[in-house]
Amino acid sequence: MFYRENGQFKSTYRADQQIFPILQDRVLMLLFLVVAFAVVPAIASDYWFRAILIPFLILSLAALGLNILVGYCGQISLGTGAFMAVGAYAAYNFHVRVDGMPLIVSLLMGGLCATVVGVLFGIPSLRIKGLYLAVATLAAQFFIDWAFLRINWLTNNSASGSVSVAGLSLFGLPVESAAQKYLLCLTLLVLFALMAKNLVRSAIGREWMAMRDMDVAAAVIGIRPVYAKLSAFAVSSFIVGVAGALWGFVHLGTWEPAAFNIDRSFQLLFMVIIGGLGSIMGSFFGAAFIVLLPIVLNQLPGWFGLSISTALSSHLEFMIFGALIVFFLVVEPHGLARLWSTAKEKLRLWPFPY
Amino acid sequence: MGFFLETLFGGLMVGMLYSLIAIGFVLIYKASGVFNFAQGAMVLFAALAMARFSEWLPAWLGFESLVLANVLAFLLAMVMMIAVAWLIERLALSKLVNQEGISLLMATLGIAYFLDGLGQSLFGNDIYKIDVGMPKEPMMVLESTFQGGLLLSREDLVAAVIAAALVVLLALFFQKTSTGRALRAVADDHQAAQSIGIPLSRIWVIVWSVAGFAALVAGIIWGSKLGVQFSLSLVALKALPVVILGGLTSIPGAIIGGLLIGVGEKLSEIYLGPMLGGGIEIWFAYVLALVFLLVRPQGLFGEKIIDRV
Amino acid sequence: MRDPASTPRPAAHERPVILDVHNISLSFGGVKALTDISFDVREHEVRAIIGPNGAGKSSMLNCINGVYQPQQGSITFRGQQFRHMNSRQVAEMGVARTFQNLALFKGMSVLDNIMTGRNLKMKSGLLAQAIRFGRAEREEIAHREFVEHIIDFLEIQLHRKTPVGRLPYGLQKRVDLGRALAMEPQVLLLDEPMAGMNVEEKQDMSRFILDVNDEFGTTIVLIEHDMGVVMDISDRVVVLDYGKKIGDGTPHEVRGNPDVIRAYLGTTH
Amino acid sequence: MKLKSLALTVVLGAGTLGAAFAPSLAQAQAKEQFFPLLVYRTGPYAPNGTPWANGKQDYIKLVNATGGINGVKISYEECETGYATDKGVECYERLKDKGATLIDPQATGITFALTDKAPVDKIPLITVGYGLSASQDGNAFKWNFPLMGSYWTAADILIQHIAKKEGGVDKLKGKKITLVYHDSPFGKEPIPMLQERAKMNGFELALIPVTAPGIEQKSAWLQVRQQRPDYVLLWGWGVMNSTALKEAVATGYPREKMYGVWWAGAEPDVKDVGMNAKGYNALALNTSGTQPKVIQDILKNVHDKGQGTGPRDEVGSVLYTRGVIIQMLGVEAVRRAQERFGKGKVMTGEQVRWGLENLALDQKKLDALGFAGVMRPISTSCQDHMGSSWARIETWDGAKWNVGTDWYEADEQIIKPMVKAAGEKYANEKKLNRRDAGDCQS
Repeated sequence: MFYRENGQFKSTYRADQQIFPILQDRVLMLLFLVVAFAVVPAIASDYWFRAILIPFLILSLAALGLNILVGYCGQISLGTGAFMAVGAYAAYNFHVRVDGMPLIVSLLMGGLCATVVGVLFGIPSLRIKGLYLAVATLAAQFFIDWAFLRINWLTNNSASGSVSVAGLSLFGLPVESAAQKYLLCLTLLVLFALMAKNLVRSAIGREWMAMRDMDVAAAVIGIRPVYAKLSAFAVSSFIVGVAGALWGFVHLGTWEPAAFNIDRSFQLLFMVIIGGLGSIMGSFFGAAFIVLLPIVLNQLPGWFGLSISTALSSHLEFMIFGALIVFFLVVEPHGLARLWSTAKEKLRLWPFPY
Repeated sequence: MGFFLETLFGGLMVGMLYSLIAIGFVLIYKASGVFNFAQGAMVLFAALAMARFSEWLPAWLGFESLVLANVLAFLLAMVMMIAVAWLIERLALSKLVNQEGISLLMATLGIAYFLDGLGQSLFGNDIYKIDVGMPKEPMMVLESTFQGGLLLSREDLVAAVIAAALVVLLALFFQKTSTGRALRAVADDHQAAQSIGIPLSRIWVIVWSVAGFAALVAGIIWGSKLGVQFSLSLVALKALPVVILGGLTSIPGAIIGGLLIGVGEKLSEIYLGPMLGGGIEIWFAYVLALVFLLVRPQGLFGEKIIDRV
Repeated sequence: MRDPASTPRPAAHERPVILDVHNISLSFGGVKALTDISFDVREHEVRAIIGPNGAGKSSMLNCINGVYQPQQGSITFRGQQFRHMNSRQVAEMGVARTFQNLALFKGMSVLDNIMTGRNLKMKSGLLAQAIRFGRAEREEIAHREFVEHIIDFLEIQLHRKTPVGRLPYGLQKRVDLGRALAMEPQVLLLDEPMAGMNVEEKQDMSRFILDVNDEFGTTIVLIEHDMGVVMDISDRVVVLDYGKKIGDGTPHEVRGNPDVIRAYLGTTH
Repeated sequence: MKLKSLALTVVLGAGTLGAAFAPSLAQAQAKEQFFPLLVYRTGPYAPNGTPWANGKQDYIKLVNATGGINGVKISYEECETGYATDKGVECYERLKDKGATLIDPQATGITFALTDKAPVDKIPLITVGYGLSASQDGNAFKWNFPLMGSYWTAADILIQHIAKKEGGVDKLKGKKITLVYHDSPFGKEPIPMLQERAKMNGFELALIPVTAPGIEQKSAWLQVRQQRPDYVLLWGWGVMNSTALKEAVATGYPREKMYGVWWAGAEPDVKDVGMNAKGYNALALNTSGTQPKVIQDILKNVHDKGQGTGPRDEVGSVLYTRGVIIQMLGVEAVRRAQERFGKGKVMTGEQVRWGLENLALDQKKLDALGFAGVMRPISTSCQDHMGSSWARIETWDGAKWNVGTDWYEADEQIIKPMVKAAGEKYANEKKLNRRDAGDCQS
């Protein structure tokens, strides 16, 4: 009833090429942003910021990055955690070695270093395909984990290999309180999401998808596999790198390589698959799902007044998590994003089903 | 020289175990095109079952004999693995047919989580013991040829022999038995297999059961080496480079690959490690596989792919 | 279909050669797909390649496209000689291609599929595209307009935003053609454009092909099984069998060629 | 489609539930001292983490069963970290809002991550025998309490003991000592100390990292066999320890020459190695066994009442007892704080911190608490957040741990300057000004 596009005619191609061609979507998005930027900071509790919202924002950013690679360009990567690590440690080095390096610059430099490493480990993708590539990317994961444990220079010679930052500030404003950190992450996320969206609906995005769907045909119409794949690796690892830097600087504050181990890589892959491959929106859904699920699960018993042992509950958590993964892959292999759009389709027709 | 040989043997023996796990991957990939990340979880699950039953059964049934306990536990564990295989086919695979590899891979990760949780809540999460009478003390050989002699771990030796035996067994099973042939047929072409009346679902159950069997044996060997504990599920990670090195679809590949990786990582750790600060074997195995793939994208024995348009 | 009076064209052999294939041999691990194939394509003509299944027709196109690297022979395009073609170069030189078993980008909409055909012509950088400001946006819009013309030409306006996967086969074939046309090619390689179509669809497709040939002056090389169609629309025909060339000439000449008849009727000798 | 909508509801459900309930959990209980319990009962480190966690919880139950801290009952909530830093942080964030007044992170990695957060949230961290060695310096680390020992004191004591066995520090010259360590902050902590010692005593130090969690150590022990060191120091945790022992057996390295840190000297580490581990030594922060009065009390007042957290037969094991000690120190800190800020009141994080900083548990107090023979007296101060570094050497005889007789204490001459320097470095990095005498009174 209220979600209709009829009556909205596009007179120019520009109008037709907006991110949200449908009025209602634009309004909804705007509302959403207002809530995120103005309302949430006012009402959310410290716990919500630090334990749910900030991790959610940062991981969505990482998932977004990964989705460009896996979802749009069709190159499976199991080394995302490692690229996050590169971002985090690179940013750290710029932060501590260069006096008065502005936070935002260190973060972006982190992203750039991740880009370089990402492209480096992306080169095999020119020869190796599919699952072989997936497993090959684990080489990046393990090598980089090792490098940050072993090469002291990378951790500014901290004896333990664990590093920490403090007293963050952005353009003179402190980034200390949970709310401030939240706003920083949110802003970055929104900006990157916007750019990512633009990319995937531009020429480069079409090249990526072409590679994904039918690489031979893509080559024949003049798309260079090298450029398409490596640019995807570059953009993806840049975003992932920035996310990694945020994870270290903003969320953890003090971290060790283990914070970016292979479990993180799998977690992110879950996010993009559950959320929806090849969908920006999906990255957010996926992140929300994977971040919230464990928390909800391990508080569930409490709400129903049962008290089960920590061990059992976390085992159940494992089981339910695993089961849900399979469940979603079975019912909706295209992820939550597809559920969302089917819901919208329905809403469009509502209340007349046909 | 003597030490080099020790390292070499050490590598070969570990490698044999890698191939054992790798074969689990290959079997399932051949028959159902699934890259089964749950293989590690299956190893853990099987080992837990084995360890706990061999501990419980004597208490329940009131007998002493360790041998009997182990035999019964082994059978029970195997039954459980078959049940697991059946459930996986029913609840997951059959519903996920002809989806692209990546979602299948994710599904198996989900299954892995589930099995880890289930195994530990059924059997507990302490560290458990599997005692199949593996000899622990090492032995010295060729003392005459090398000063200080050549130290071999009896345990590894036995383990390697068992693994090798099993590997051969599986290979024969695939080449000779009718079921084996059916499995190969399915592997080569699902439609064709169905059209000549091979029921896919049953084949899959069988394959996953066989993989479960491989997991069980691997679990027992590693378990009696390391003790049965959550970390057992991580040994599978060490078998991944083997799989891609050997080619996802080739059993000989899994064997050769296993040995290569085993030797490669041990030698690298011993002779390269000190220079690089040590701890390199895990990534070295992967880099080894990666470099190799750059030369032969389809692995040692995998089939070559030609793009048709 | 075509009656000579309507479109006065100079006879094929008078026009300059645009594409010359010389002694091409291709084999996959011992299996010979093509042996010593030579033929030329002249500007503005419709050149057909025919032959039984497995005769190596698609392989031939794949060599021209740089998908396969022939072991021997050379390909000359507008006087430039190539040992190995590289897909990118071929595309840049204005050779477009449609595929036998649809090689569309399933995940993308009809519009995007055809837009990819314009990618070669898009120049704005990655960052510009990310911010989507100024040139990047102007480009998008300009090319969008061009693509809309093709969409109108192929009469698929209604399906603009539908994912190609959901379209019926016949329409997908059109999108495939549209994607190739978007490249504004000088030479258009069509791999069985009418395979699996019913009579009306075939007529539509033939019409599109001839229109392209006439309006844009595009040279066309097509593989086709339906002899009727071939005889109707092509100026000259190459006949392949078991990777060898067994006939070359006007439809009329070829029809009379005993080898060709043998190959088609399969009489053993 | 039905399934799909079901899926949709699951998602929305999860979201809304999370939204609806999580905040409502965030209220501190009144009139109760709240101790969050960060534990890990799953994952590679569960076998060691579980008894530790059970010890902590059982002691709280004991205190509550016997009238609380001057009448103040202790409330607690467990949170599973799986030994993973980020989950640890999540737990910390969740539980701190419920009025956390003391946290034992149970993992060095998590400790590192929380070290920066604790001062902001004013929650003291108690890291008995682990964590950041430098945090002994109370001037720089106001909120960290590595009570009873750090990895530096541990390393120092092991070297002392070896020297003693060799018959004098001078005998160490030219000896080969190899450190086989868990490749993580935990495993790396002792390295600076050992290098210091190596320089001083002229022994040769070799480092062999073991990739976490440490299930694959063949090459590590082949290296040991190649180097043939006089002693091997084992800095492992969880499954790494038992694996190390098994590989030592397989490569024929004498267990008598192996010395583990106090996290490599518990039952799970040797249990399934059994006789093969005979002769293996490890540091002991505390005794084990059910003789101590406190353990008896727990059995009587908790387990007999059917409120035991874990299996009864685990009560009194090494790590269980350590859990009990850790919790006792926390409780005593609260008691001490109450002496100053008011008996029978619930203490804030700051007050508990003061309590921890002014702990004074002499032998009399310990005996009264039932810890006679379990541990040595401990007294902390503003400068020294460790309180004491007493430890002994225990040896596995194939069935049980036998604790040696002579106590060791870390060598001040070596530890002090290192701690001070590290403290300075940290303070500078974090741009904190070190505390003055006045601040110590607060």
